[in-house]
Amino acid sequence: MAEELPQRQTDIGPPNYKDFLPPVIKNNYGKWKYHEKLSGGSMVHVGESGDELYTVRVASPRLVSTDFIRDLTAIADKYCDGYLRFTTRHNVEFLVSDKSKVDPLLAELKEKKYMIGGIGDGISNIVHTQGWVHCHSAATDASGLVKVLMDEFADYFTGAKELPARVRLAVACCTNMCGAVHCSDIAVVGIHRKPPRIDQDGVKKACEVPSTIASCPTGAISPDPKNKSVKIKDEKCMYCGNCYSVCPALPISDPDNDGVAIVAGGKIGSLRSDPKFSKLVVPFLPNNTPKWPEVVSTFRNILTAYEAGAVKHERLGEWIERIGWEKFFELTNIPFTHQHIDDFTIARETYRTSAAFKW
Amino acid sequence: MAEELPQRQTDIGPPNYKDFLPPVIKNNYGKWKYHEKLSGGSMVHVGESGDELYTVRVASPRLVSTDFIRDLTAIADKYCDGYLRFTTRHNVEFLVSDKSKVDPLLAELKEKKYMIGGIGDGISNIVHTQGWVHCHSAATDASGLVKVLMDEFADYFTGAKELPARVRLAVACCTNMCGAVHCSDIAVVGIHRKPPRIDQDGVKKACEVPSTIASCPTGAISPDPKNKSVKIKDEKCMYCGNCYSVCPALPISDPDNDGVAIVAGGKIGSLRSDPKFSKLVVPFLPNNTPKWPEVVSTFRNILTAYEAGAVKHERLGEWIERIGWEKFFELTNIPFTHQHIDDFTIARETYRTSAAFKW
Amino acid sequence: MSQNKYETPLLDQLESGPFPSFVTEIKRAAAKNDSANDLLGVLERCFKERKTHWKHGGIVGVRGYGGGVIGRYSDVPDDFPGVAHFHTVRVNQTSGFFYTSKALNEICDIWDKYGSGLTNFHGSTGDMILLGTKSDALEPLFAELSSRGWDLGGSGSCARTPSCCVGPGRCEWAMCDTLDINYDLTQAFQDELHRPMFPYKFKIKTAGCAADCIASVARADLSIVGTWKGNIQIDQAEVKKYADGGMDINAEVVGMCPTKCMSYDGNELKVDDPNCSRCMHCITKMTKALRPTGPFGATIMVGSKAPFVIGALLSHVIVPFMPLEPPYDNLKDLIQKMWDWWDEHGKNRERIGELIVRRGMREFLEACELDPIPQMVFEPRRDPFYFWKEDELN
Amino acid sequence: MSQNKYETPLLDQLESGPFPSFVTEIKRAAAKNDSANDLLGVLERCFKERKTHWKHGGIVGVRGYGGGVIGRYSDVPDDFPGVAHFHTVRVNQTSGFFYTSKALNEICDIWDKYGSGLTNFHGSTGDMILLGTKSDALEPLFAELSSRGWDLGGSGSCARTPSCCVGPGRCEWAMCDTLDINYDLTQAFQDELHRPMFPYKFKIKTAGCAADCIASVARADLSIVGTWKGNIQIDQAEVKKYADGGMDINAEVVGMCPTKCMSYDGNELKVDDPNCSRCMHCITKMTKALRPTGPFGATIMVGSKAPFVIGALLSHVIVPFMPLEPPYDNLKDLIQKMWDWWDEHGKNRERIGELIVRRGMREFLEACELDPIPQMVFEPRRDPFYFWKEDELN
Ligand code: SRM
Ligand code: SRM
Ligand code: SRM
Ligand code: SRM
Ligand code: SF4
Ligand code: SF4
Ligand code: SF4
Ligand code: SF4
Ligand code: SF4
Ligand code: SF4
Ligand code: SF4
Ligand code: SF4
Repeated sequence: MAEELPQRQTDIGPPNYKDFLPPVIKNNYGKWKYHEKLSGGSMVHVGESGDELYTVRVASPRLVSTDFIRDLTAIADKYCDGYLRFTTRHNVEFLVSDKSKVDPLLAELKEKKYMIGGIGDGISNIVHTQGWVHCHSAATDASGLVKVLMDEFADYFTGAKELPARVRLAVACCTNMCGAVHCSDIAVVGIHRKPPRIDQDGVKKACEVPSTIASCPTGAISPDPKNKSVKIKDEKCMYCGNCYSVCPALPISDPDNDGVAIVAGGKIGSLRSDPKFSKLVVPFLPNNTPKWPEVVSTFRNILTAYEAGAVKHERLGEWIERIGWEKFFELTNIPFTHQHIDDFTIARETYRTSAAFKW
Repeated sequence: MAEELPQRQTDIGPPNYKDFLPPVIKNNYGKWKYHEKLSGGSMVHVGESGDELYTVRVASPRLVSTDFIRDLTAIADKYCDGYLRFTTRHNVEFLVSDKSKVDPLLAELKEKKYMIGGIGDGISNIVHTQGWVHCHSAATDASGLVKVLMDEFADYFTGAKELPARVRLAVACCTNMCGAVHCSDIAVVGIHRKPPRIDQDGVKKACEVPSTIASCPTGAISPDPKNKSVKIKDEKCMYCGNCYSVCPALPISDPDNDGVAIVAGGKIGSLRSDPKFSKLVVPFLPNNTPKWPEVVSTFRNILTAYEAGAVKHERLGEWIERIGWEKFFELTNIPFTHQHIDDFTIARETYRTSAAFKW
Repeated sequence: MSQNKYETPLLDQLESGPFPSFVTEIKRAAAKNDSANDLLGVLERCFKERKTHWKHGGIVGVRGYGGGVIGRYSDVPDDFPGVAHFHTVRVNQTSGFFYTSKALNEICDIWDKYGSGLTNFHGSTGDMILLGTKSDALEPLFAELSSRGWDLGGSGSCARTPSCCVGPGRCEWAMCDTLDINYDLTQAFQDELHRPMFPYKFKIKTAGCAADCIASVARADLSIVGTWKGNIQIDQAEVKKYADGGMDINAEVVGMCPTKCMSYDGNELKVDDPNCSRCMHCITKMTKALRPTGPFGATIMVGSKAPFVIGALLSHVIVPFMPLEPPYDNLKDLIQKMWDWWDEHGKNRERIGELIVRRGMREFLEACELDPIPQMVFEPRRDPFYFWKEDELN
Repeated sequence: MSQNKYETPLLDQLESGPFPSFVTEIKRAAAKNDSANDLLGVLERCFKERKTHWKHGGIVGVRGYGGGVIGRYSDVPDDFPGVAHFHTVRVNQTSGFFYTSKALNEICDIWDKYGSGLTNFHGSTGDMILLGTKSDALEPLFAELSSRGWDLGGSGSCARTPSCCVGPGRCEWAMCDTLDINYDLTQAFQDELHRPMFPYKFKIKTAGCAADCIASVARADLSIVGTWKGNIQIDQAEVKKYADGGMDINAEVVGMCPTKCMSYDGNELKVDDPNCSRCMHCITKMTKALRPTGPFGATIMVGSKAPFVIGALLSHVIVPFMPLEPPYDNLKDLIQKMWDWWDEHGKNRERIGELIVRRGMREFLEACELDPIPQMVFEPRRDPFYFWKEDELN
């Protein structure tokens, strides 16, 4: 790395997006008239001018090598004059201006085993996080979960099967929820279930006691001056791992007690019903690596019930609210436990203050 | 009072209700088949046996003299074999077993200027409280408000006019809400708007400082040892008057700043929609005694909009939720102010977390 | 016997109009009673000055009871000596507010003798309120009342007189015996009613169905609401009569069903019972055609109250269905368990609903030996911030 | 150039199946890069032991910037020296994630030179994530990137790279210029993005309409959501085509309209515009027939975030309609006002949404010089426990 470096610049921000728009977009910018879905992985947008823009979408695992990107750019060069984009769910979109190139593009993608799809009412890519690939907070892995779930539900991605509406999945590897777990149709979140262990010596050596105490959102940590360490009130700890971020001598990982919770019924758009938070469905499942079979079967279970029960255009959370959560638990056979009942900041709003419910 | 007294008894509870039921009720107890409304103030219940029980209802101001009761019992003796009851909204019900006595009863009641009504979809009696007649906490009077409101809406009581559904009114003279204000269709609640004044001498003489401090729900009161008195942090005081209950040297009444707030949209039953809390509609109106014209016209305003907009069987709160609160404020022309936005324990649940709303 | 001795120009304006006038009532009492007369005077002053003239004082009551009397004192006793003391006495009403003329007349006579002659029929908790008497009248008044079969209601930190809707006494929808449950509980909890032993007040209200004509869901620490487990029985002939009578069944009934579990094709009305939430709407609108069928019982809910200190609460479901037959031991056991828990953990002036919010449903349910079920909540929690117990972990 | 040097029996099971495999991707990078190779090794161990092997360390970054790099260290550096340091670099994506092959290839080349060759396209805030490099590679990497027009994203207590939906670039429903707003704000707030100056992070997301394809309402401290003020324009001929094409318009559109402001008699589709809440459902289902009409602008919402510490928040409306034309000064003024207030009152690690919950909307609105209007709430408050200011009193 001793070679000569170019002059660094600061505060320049990203390149102007205008430099990356294909001509058909520049010409029809803000003047699109309608779009039509052509297949599970392709659609056309038509401008008021009559111009057409074809989009072909393929899945990406998001955690990709530079070679993966180079493969994409090579294809884009071949069919799209080098124009491509990524979606907000990390899929790849080839932007084709020339209708005649759509089928050859699809053929090449198929041949190269790209997973084409993600458009329309089904399951698109899973918003997710770092997991064991990169994060110290992770109570589970993200990429692994995404892989097994997307394999399982491939048909809903490719369009081979449709669902009543979009079903947005997410994975977050800890309760910081860097994935969009808190408002997803079905999602997994990694959880710890035991307070951190205190490595007295380690704390003395490596940690700043005041900032460790300050890191705890519930005030569970107090000083232990005798040992130049800290004490943790177990019954106040909500296993968030914040203290471990600040002080590595407070490890919280515990393979037998770490695992995931499953939430469902969230949504983000304001269509039909207001945006909704996801709600707890399964409080704990173990990290059965590498395939998390219990997680996959729980997703399948929920999805099957939804598919059977929902009406067209009804999101998962809308379906559950229509039939009632008591019916949801009945239909999915998921046990209802103390963990399901809120005891946090808005608990009272979740209690059933009505004499009307189903059996 | 020196005369001889009967032997007192304790813990006997009330008399057995069975001793007060007319024979037709005993015979058809739990075996009623249906009822029919006959007029704004009369209805018949029919037993599976075919037996009929006629009910004639009249309004009571609730705050009544023993002579008022004696008038009622005289009528009950004449038409009902002495059987009568009160409703949960303080109306009086004559229980008539003999159909032929219904019309003469109605005639006599009319002649004696009883206000007959309260049955069916309209405005029944107003649940209310003590007010200036008896309570030290009262920021307004209750009986006076009830009188002017019931006079104003008499037609909806008698059945001369109907509403889309029952409209339940309530009055409470302070935020303790001894009336059912918190879940009523439209209601008034007395409010103070200034912290208590501290009569230093009085506190020293008449009050126990620790219990005065403990009485404050917001922790606004602290000791003032120098003066053997207390201090009040004005910005923490929510004007509840609790401290005044405990320490009369902390008067909170302030004629120019006391007054009432108006809430609307609550309901209690679980029919159609879940029970609902009332919501703030007008944050403050003055105590313009003896007729509170601003209160009466606000009620009228709300009722008029409801009557025009609601569909049959739709309660006021259901109508508002259907059209949206933004439309409610538009239709009633009531100004929306900072006071309407929650900043208390569940504030966040009231914020509009949706991009969908009306103009 | 006194004449009205005050000029009351403001109050007089409240004597006209169709609704019976409380001013007239006070005047009627004032014609015979000095205290009532002074009440008129002080009330006129309140209307004039737009503020109350009452203050709290020491606790008053009858021997051996800790509740039932609300002590009240005028802050202008010199001007209105008749109301210098003006306590109210709360008397247990009967179940369902049923009376005979004889019983009421007797009470009126006693009250004219010992009090102001003014009353509230009834207080908003449900008691008969005898409004305004002096400290030294309390014992004789109580002796007369109790010897004739009447007892006091609650106040302070004790149970309050339970109350209920008219129920099976006069309603086709009563699915539990509100009158009897109410009477039975009132008798069973005499001690709790009369001697403050709780952290705060405790109210019980029983409604025969989800219409909740006693407002139990909004105004009782324990709300008992009749319900059913069977199907809705439909009499199609009666349905036809409603239609013929001009009812728009689709608009008024089917379209307003919250679960959309009804259908009507102009001919036959159908209910998909497993999806009915038993809200009572359709039944109340077509009482001749629709009927709930057994088993009958009640939904048990806890915790409603007025807004202090954390905001108003509605009661929430803790037992979706409880069969209720005399002697109601299942219900009493449950009540005892929740009281024990509340007694142990409740802070001074903390209602049971507030305690549940503070310490969480889990602890409450465990104390009551109730298993969690989805009917207890509108929806599960949003976050994964729950606590685990040692025995649930690996 | 290294070969894969670890046995990875668990990870290998994640290479088959239709979805592209991240394991295969790591292997591809590992074939050329030691760090990627060690990542494979440590990840296999994580899968085996079912726990993470990363730890937090000191803050790392590039000169003059306070954010943009996430420092990460292995807790088993001796076993996997290639990932002893394994920092990620966040690089501003373009508005709408539009790229050219040329630009991407350039980035790949730079990254192969200075990092592991692994990336996330994209991070869930929106940045390009360059995954895994060492402390001493940061400066040269930044020099290469910035000289080619790329800059770093945010981390720590600074603004984060704003992101947006594809908007007018390829969507018929975009009612504000998401791409341009996003670019403009990113440029305008370079200082806030690179130098921590806030109590905590601040995210901005812009969606062209209420479908919210960028999840702004759930994941941004400031959510900008395109909307319109005019009516919905209806092309009845196209409506007919949808019907002819087999769409059950009453079930799929009219019946799902949340405000019930639509009607369709089999012939004509009608919208009662004053009662439309602009939810977008009907428009998205009948894109050829229905069209919003101007004025166009955006609804401004604030405060969404993940669940720590007080539970997750969604953004809520603070300006129902704001016209948005370059240079967006009205929007920038508003942002500056809310930042000033947050700066002054926010505690360390307190997001703006949490601060609003803690101190109340009134103070926030006054700081932003916004008047209260009903569109800001689902419903007014329940209790009368509001505070009065001196100048509002008599
Ligand atoms: C490409 C993308 C925007 C981008 O800038 O990248 C996009 C593009 C479109 N969305 Fe979206 N949405 C995209 C993420 C989202 C998200 C965000 C997310 O999933 O995290 C949402 C919010 C989801 C939620 O509510 O939870 C979203 C909610 C919608 C909706 C509303 C769905 C609903 O009914 O609730 C529509 C309308 C529809 O489906 O009819 C929509 C419709 C569309 C349309 C049809 C708009 C148009 O006319 O072009 C676009 C093609 C849809 C398709 O993929 O079938 N898009 N869309 C995103 C694709 C992600 C992916 O790879 O799958
Ligand atoms: C990389 C990324 C996940 C990913 O795989 O995509 C990520 C990774 C981390 N997030 Fe995040 N967050 C990422 C998007 C999010 C999002 C989603 C979003 O922005 O739309 C959220 C939820 C929305 C929100 O902001 O609330 C999110 C909520 C958090 C939180 C909780 C913040 C809170 O206020 O509750 C933390 C905790 C913290 O700030 O200390 C956090 C902290 C972290 C840290 C920095 C953990 C730490 O303390 O070191 C993670 C570094 C992981 C690593 O090893 O590299 N991350 N984080 C995302 C950023 C990529 C990018 O720049 O594009
Ligand atoms: C007499 C009384 C019970 C008692 O024990 O005293 C009573 C009696 C009846 N109620 Fe009630 N309700 C009585 C207070 C209530 C209350 C409590 C309250 O107002 O504080 C409610 C709850 C109100 C709420 O939800 O806010 C109440 C909600 C209902 C409902 C449900 C109304 C709705 O659609 O929301 C019905 C059903 C109906 O109206 O079709 C109902 C129906 C009835 C029926 C028709 C039941 C029957 O078959 O006998 C009774 C005659 C109704 C009438 O007055 O038109 N009753 N009813 C109460 C009369 C009070 C009064 O003087 O007006
Ligand atoms: C008499 C009555 C109002 C009436 O005119 O009917 C009443 C009157 C008083 N109530 Fe009440 N409450 C009455 C029913 C209620 C109700 C309604 C109910 O029971 O259905 C409520 C709301 C429901 C609830 O319990 O939450 C109610 C909520 C309160 C509160 C607030 C309690 C709370 O937990 O938030 C207080 C304050 C207190 O307890 O110190 C209170 C306190 C009081 C006191 C004792 C004020 C005091 O500190 O001295 C009032 C005495 C007034 C007086 O001068 O006689 N009263 N009080 C009602 C009792 C009559 C009866 O026994 O039948
Ligand atoms: S969700 Fe938690 S573990 Fe996963 S990347 Fe974010 S902070 Fe790290
Ligand atoms: S894990 Fe979280 S809650 Fe538990 S002690 Fe650490 S910082 Fe506090
Ligand atoms: S509402 Fe307040 S003022 Fe009225 S009776 Fe109850 S405690 Fe007294
Ligand atoms: S009025 Fe209420 S809030 Fe104010 S100081 Fe007194 S007790 Fe506290
Ligand atoms: S609550 Fe039900 S049972 Fe009781 S009176 Fe009302 S309608 Fe009848
Ligand atoms: S009781 Fe309610 S939910 Fe059940 S069928 Fe009737 S209206 Fe529908
Ligand atoms: S948010 Fe609206 S404008 Fe943006 S891409 Fe999605 S549908 Fe189109
Ligand atoms: S935008 Fe939504 S509210 Fe408006 S007409 Fe369409 S479906 Fe109805």
